[in-house]
Amino acid sequence: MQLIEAIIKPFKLDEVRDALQQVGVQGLTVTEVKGYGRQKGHTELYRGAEYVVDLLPKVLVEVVVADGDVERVVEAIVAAASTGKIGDGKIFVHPVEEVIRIRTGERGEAAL
Amino acid sequence: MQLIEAIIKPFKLDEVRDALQQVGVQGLTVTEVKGYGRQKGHTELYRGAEYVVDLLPKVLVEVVVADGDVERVVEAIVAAASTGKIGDGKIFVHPVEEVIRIRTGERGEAAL
Amino acid sequence: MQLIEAIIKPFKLDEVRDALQQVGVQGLTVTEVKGYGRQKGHTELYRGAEYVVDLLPKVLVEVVVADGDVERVVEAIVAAASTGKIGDGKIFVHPVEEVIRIRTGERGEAAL
Amino acid sequence: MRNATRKALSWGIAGIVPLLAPTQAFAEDTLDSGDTAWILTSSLLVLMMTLPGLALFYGGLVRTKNLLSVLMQCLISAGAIGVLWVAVGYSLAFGGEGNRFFGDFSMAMLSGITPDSLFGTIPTYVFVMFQGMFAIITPALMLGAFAERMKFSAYLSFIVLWVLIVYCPLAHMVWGGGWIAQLGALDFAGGLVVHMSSGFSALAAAIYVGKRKGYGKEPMAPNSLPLTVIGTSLLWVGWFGFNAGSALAADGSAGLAFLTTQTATATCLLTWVVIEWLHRGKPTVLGAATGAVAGLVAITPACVSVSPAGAMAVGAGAALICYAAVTLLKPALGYDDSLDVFGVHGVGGAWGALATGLFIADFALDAEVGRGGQIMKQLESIGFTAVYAVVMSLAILFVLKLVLGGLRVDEEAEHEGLDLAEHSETAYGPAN
Amino acid sequence: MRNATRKALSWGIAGIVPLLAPTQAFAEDTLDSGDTAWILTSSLLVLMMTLPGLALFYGGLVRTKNLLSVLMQCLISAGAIGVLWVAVGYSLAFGGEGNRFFGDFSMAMLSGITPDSLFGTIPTYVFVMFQGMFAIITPALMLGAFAERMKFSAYLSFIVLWVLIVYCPLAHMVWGGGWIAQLGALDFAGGLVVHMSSGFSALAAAIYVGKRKGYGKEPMAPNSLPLTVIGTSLLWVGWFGFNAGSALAADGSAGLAFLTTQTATATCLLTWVVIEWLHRGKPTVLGAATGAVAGLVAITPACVSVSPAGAMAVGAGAALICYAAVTLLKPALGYDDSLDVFGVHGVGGAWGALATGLFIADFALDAEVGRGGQIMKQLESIGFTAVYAVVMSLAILFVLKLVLGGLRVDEEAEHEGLDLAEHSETAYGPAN
Amino acid sequence: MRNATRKALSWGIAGIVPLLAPTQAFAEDTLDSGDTAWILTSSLLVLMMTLPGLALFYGGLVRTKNLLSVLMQCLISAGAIGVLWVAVGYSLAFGGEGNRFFGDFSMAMLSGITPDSLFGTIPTYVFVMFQGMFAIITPALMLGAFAERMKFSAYLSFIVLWVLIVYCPLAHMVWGGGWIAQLGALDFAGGLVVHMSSGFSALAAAIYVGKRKGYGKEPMAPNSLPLTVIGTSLLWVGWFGFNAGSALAADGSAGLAFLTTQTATATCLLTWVVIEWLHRGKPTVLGAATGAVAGLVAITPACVSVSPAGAMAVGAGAALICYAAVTLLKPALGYDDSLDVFGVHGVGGAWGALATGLFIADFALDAEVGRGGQIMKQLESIGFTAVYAVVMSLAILFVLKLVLGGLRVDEEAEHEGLDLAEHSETAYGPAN
Ligand SMILES: Nc1ncnc2c1ncn2[C@@H]1O[C@H](COP(=O)(O)OP(=O)(O)O)[C@@H](O)[C@H]1O
Ligand SMILES: Nc1ncnc2c1ncn2[C@@H]1O[C@H](COP(=O)(O)OP(=O)(O)O)[C@@H](O)[C@H]1O
Ligand SMILES: Nc1ncnc2c1ncn2[C@@H]1O[C@H](COP(=O)(O)OP(=O)(O)O)[C@@H](O)[C@H]1O
Repeated sequence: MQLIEAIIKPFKLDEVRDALQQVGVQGLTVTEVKGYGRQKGHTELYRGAEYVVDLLPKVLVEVVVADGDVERVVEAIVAAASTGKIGDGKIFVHPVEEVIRIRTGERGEAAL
Repeated sequence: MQLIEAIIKPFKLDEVRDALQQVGVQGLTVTEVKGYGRQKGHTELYRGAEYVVDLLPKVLVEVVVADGDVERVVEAIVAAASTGKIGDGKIFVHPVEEVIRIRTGERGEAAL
Repeated sequence: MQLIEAIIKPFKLDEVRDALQQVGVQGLTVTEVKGYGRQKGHTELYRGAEYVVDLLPKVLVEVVVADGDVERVVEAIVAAASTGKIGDGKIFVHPVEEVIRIRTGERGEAAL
Repeated sequence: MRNATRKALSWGIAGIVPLLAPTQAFAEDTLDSGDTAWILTSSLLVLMMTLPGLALFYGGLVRTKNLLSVLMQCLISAGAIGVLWVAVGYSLAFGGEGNRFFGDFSMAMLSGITPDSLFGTIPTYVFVMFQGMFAIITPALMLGAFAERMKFSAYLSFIVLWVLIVYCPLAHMVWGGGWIAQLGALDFAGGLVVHMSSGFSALAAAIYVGKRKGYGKEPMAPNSLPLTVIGTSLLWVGWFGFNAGSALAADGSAGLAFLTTQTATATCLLTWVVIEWLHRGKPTVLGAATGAVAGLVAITPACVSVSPAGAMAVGAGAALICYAAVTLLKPALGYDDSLDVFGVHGVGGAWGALATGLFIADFALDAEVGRGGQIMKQLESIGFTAVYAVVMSLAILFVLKLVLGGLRVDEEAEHEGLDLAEHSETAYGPAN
Repeated sequence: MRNATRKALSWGIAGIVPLLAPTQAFAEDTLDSGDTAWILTSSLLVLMMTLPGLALFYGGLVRTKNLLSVLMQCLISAGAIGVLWVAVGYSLAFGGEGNRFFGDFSMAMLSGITPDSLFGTIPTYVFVMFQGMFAIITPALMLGAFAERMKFSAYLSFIVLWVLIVYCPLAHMVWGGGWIAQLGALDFAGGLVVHMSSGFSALAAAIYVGKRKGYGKEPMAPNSLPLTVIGTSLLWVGWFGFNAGSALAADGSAGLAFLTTQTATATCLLTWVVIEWLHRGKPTVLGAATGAVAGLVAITPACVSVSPAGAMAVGAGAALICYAAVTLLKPALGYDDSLDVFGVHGVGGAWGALATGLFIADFALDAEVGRGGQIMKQLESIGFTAVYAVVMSLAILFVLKLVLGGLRVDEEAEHEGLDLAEHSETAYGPAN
Repeated sequence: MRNATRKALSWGIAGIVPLLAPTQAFAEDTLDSGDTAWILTSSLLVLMMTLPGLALFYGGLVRTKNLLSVLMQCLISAGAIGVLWVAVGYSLAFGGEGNRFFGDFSMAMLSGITPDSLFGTIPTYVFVMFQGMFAIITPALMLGAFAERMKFSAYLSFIVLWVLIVYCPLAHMVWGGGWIAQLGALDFAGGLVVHMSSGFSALAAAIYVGKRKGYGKEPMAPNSLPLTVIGTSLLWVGWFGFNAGSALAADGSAGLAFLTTQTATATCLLTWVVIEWLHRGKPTVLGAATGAVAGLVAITPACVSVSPAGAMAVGAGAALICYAAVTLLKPALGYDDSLDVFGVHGVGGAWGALATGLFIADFALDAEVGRGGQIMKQLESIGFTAVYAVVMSLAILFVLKLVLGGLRVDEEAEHEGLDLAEHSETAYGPAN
């Protein structure tokens, strides 16, 4: 099993979730994060003082899937999250050693 | 060393933390997240418009432990976080290559 | 490639980011988390009722870097985030199997 | 109700009357410190309705990224219309004695008014201010309809023109001795002038400006119902200045207006909650808040014309009708009136104006006119106001669109939110 | 204090007096626009105490998941009791001239009252409204005791019955010429009728309904002290209407009430902060806020009976006693009065009623009665109110529990929070 | 303006005048219920300016970790100064008939004042309270300058001493018949006494206490502009009590003050927004809010001395000058006046005091003095106030630093935030 972490633009979350549902993903976890990268930030203005904000709101989607599903899931995310503009985000794929479902104690792919 | 990620129901956090303390865990990191899965969401109502909310509040607990402790820690979490109802959450176990304590520069298990 | 997770004191974020920029890191992701560890928490007081708060605000910085850069990046974080007081935080290093840039579909180190 | 009759006359309530020239005190008029105290208080209450009342009521309902833009639009109404009113607005509304449709510029910059001038029993300056606060809140009411998408420059231009072209003339027709006053239609505190005018204009603007991106697809839940509840509360509290202050005296008439306002509002809130509970299974906070505002709107024109029981009827009716407008009519027709300005102010204002005739109490009824006759007068004024507001608003918006090259922000700005795109600010700083 | 004596009489303050029939104006009474202006203002101030004052004071103290439920309970009190008061409440409290325990239905729907009716020097409608705002806030005060667990339907039923069975009779006994008025116990603005009645009823309800799940184990820190501070501030501001408005005139008596209210509150705030600083090492914002409210509660019955120095004594005493009740008594006894309604309103109200006797100024003391005599009268009224409130509240809750099949939400709903479970809403939308 | 002349006299406006002894009513004085109603209302409005107005205005601008500390500093001013005012402050300001610099202790604990005492046409107790609310807000205005770093104990000691040594004497000099009154400088509602005194003292304190750690390096964006907008709004609403209430009557003079206050504020808001739009490309909410407050400050001394057009000039000038002070002067000089107390209150107050002379209307001008002569008097009073406030504040702070072992919290506490370090509380609880 592998953990797919996708950092995407916040307003793309709904589309990504729909896309994942369509490729059979049944669960995922979402975190609000801030991202710094090539994308230009914005300037805020308070009584003439300028604050450059270059940590921009992003959403981190985490999905654990069976090894065989990784490619399909990654493609689905890329397709749904892409706008073609800088700052669309990244996907990181990590190994997972074990998965446990708390409710039942099931392990491995059965626990997904 | 391994990283144990547990996604649990928010109101179980205190119990999980106590359980972890009892099996000797001395540090952990907690994030507020939202989870989507088999658990049914709820409906919100604003002037007659219905919004189905199926991203539910969850808490992500991260603990890095020595390889030998993984099983004990997982069991402690399962025992403390389980209510037997859908949505109790998952535990993911990942490999960790290195741990560093920032304050001292210590590495490996000594840094935990 | 590897994922470096650094849990640091919130007010150190700016310094860490500067340090990372100086060693050539071009992107990172930041999450607000709470940490429990050796560092003593504080007590809050509401109409005489005391609440001990031992989950303290921390910031989690995630950076994915090429294998060869790990050591340099870790050292930069340690140097920037350290105050020498308990609670400075930890760095965890994880393996990453794949990285994809959503905008372009690029993979591997080119996607960083 | 000693003073009420004369007041009623001066407000053009009882048919064609000898009109009061605002700059000249009645020969017998002397300043009454109690009346003055109450209208000073009422004036600041009506400002409080806009700032922070309406600002929070609306501000809580948009998405966080547009929260400041709503607050800003309320602030700028107080600034721009505040200046405009003293410069020319008051004169356009209350000058031009005898004109049927609009005033004139004879009192521009309040020329001719001194600290000693009286309007009835209060200083004319106080009357100018009381009315000025109405002129500030009325255009701001509209912003809920096109919230989350209109350019700030377009909004500012729109409300300035709208006050000159729609509000001041209507105020003149109804309260300044114009044709609606002469007709004898009743609108004590602004069902037509304030609520219908803004509500119908808002509908036109919402449709003309177009829907928000993602409307009907993305969830657009309120960012903060606590802010909305604070806003509702302060609207309610301030509305006593609006309605009971319109008596221009601290007398029985003000007492009646206070009582009917409170009673209609309580009834409408309660009825709305009950309807929602029966219809959707849950009583909601936003339902209660909306019910309160709908009740306040509906009783506004009627507040010195109905008995306590009549006020309950006005309030219960407002709940039924506005609930239907907001939850059934809007989705059926598909327009994006973001915060239901039409459903609450347009529909509620029209209902209130009609209900003023339907439930008019004996003590307020002109026997010669009769209930049926009064209802016809009310309908005539309702129809006129609706058409006038819609036509004029569309004309203004049409011109502005040409001049400004569009009324709404571009798509990216709408995504990012108006706070950053238009004002370079965010509502909330970092958590620590 | 020209009017104060007559006022005092009509409010039943000086022993057995010829009672005023609210529907009939005194022969010599004429409307005073200044008095009317002040009571109109006071009435809306007392509404502001509930909305948004109390709503925010309490709303900030619960957990986020229950915040809306608190706001909703305040809104519905304004709605339901607002209607009830006009329908029958006013008549039950102020009708039935000569009755010792409760009024009658003679003025249901305010029958017999017209815009011209006077009560003293103000329109009767204004008096009805001023009193109506008291009837709205009093039951809402109780909700803090059983917050975060009671069903909305149970709450709504409870407050309706409670106003009919507890509040209106007590108002009649004290202000409507009933036996406490005849006894000569002093309760100018509602130490007994408002604060003790709600505070003791709240204690009974908190115990009867039972503790919150996790009480004493899980932390239940306030979700937003800024909201609580806004609420405290608006309670303070509005309370001048409550206390100084109870003079029913804008005169020296109102001035005295204003001054003692401000002085006692400032003293209590300061004393509370100092006690906490000494006792726990830190002065807290919630301590300052609680101290302010405790001072306001305590001075309520005493506000025209004490000198400035007396007001300081009342305030300092309230800080000591309420601090002890909240931080020592409650943990010792172990009941879960979520937001300390008993500790602040019950205990503070009783202290205030007693202190009215203890610190009564010469100008307010009936020489024939004497300080000692007055203290005895105060104690008698305190004892009666405590017992009456507790017994009646328990009786109402007992019946409701049977009828509604339980007073509290189920365990899952309590976990999830009342906002979602009872109202299908959440206080705050998504961050963007 | 029947009463205005006498009022003007008693407030020392028209040169050297027979001074009014506050404890003795004029022989011909009788209570006016309308005037009393308005000053009762004004008094609570001025309290509302501090709580919650100023508390939120400032509270929204600091970082979340210091939000409660700001609220606490406002609360404790109401508590501590509230007590102090009744104990000795009122006597120090308004006692000591004939003294040029300060009053005396003859009315300590309000001795000699009864509920029947009159001050003009209102109960003396009401005058005491109206003035007391000014004494509460003025020291609290300063806290914005040294926010986010001063110890609570140092703040509390500072404001107590400051009220005794700076505020009460200045109030005596200007309003209590002291030398500035005798000179004939005009300061109707407190440009010198309230705004310049606090603004200049604040600058001195900000510099003496030193900059916040990280100032100029770390971003210190406001934690909540919505709170700041609520605060601004309630300051605006309450300011009508401050300015129009200073007429001590509900008359034409109050009407004029109301109108000029509203007009200058609207103009200043609008001008500030336009300047910012032109200068920086975006109109901001914080700019609008700051503009509103600057306008309110500037019109305060001038509000019964200028025409509507003059009010616009005062407001537009305030926008230009305060904008420059805040966005150009402060960065140029490099001091850390956290929330721009000097730029808005110090500079705005001085401008307003000068503008009172520059734009004085014919009806307010003393022909013998002439505009030029009036301007000189204004300049003299401005210079004195600036020097007096700065010197005395530095003296107080110097002593306190010795006595308390430092005025600011240690570095770790500054990092952690004052809320936790000084009050053991956090503004917001956990999200669920
Ligand atoms: N090396 C990295 N490690 C972790 N997160 C990264 C890294 N690089 C980029 N990110 C995340 O991806 C987001 C998008 O990156 P950015 O460089 O702005 O654009 P793009 O994805 O188009 O290359 C950033 O905001 C950040 O959250
Ligand atoms: N494949 C997955 N990857 C990441 N997180 C998941 C995945 N499946 C479930 N989760 C997380 O676990 C939570 C609980 O899952 P759910 O299916 O609702 O119930 P259960 O844990 O009882 O199977 C979800 O809300 C989500 O946060
Ligand atoms: N075993 C662990 N797993 C995950 N996070 C940990 C672990 N131990 C510590 N942490 C994180 O590191 C932070 C600092 O740890 P702490 O023990 O307080 O001090 P130090 O870093 O100086 O050893 C904690 O607040 C927590 O967020």
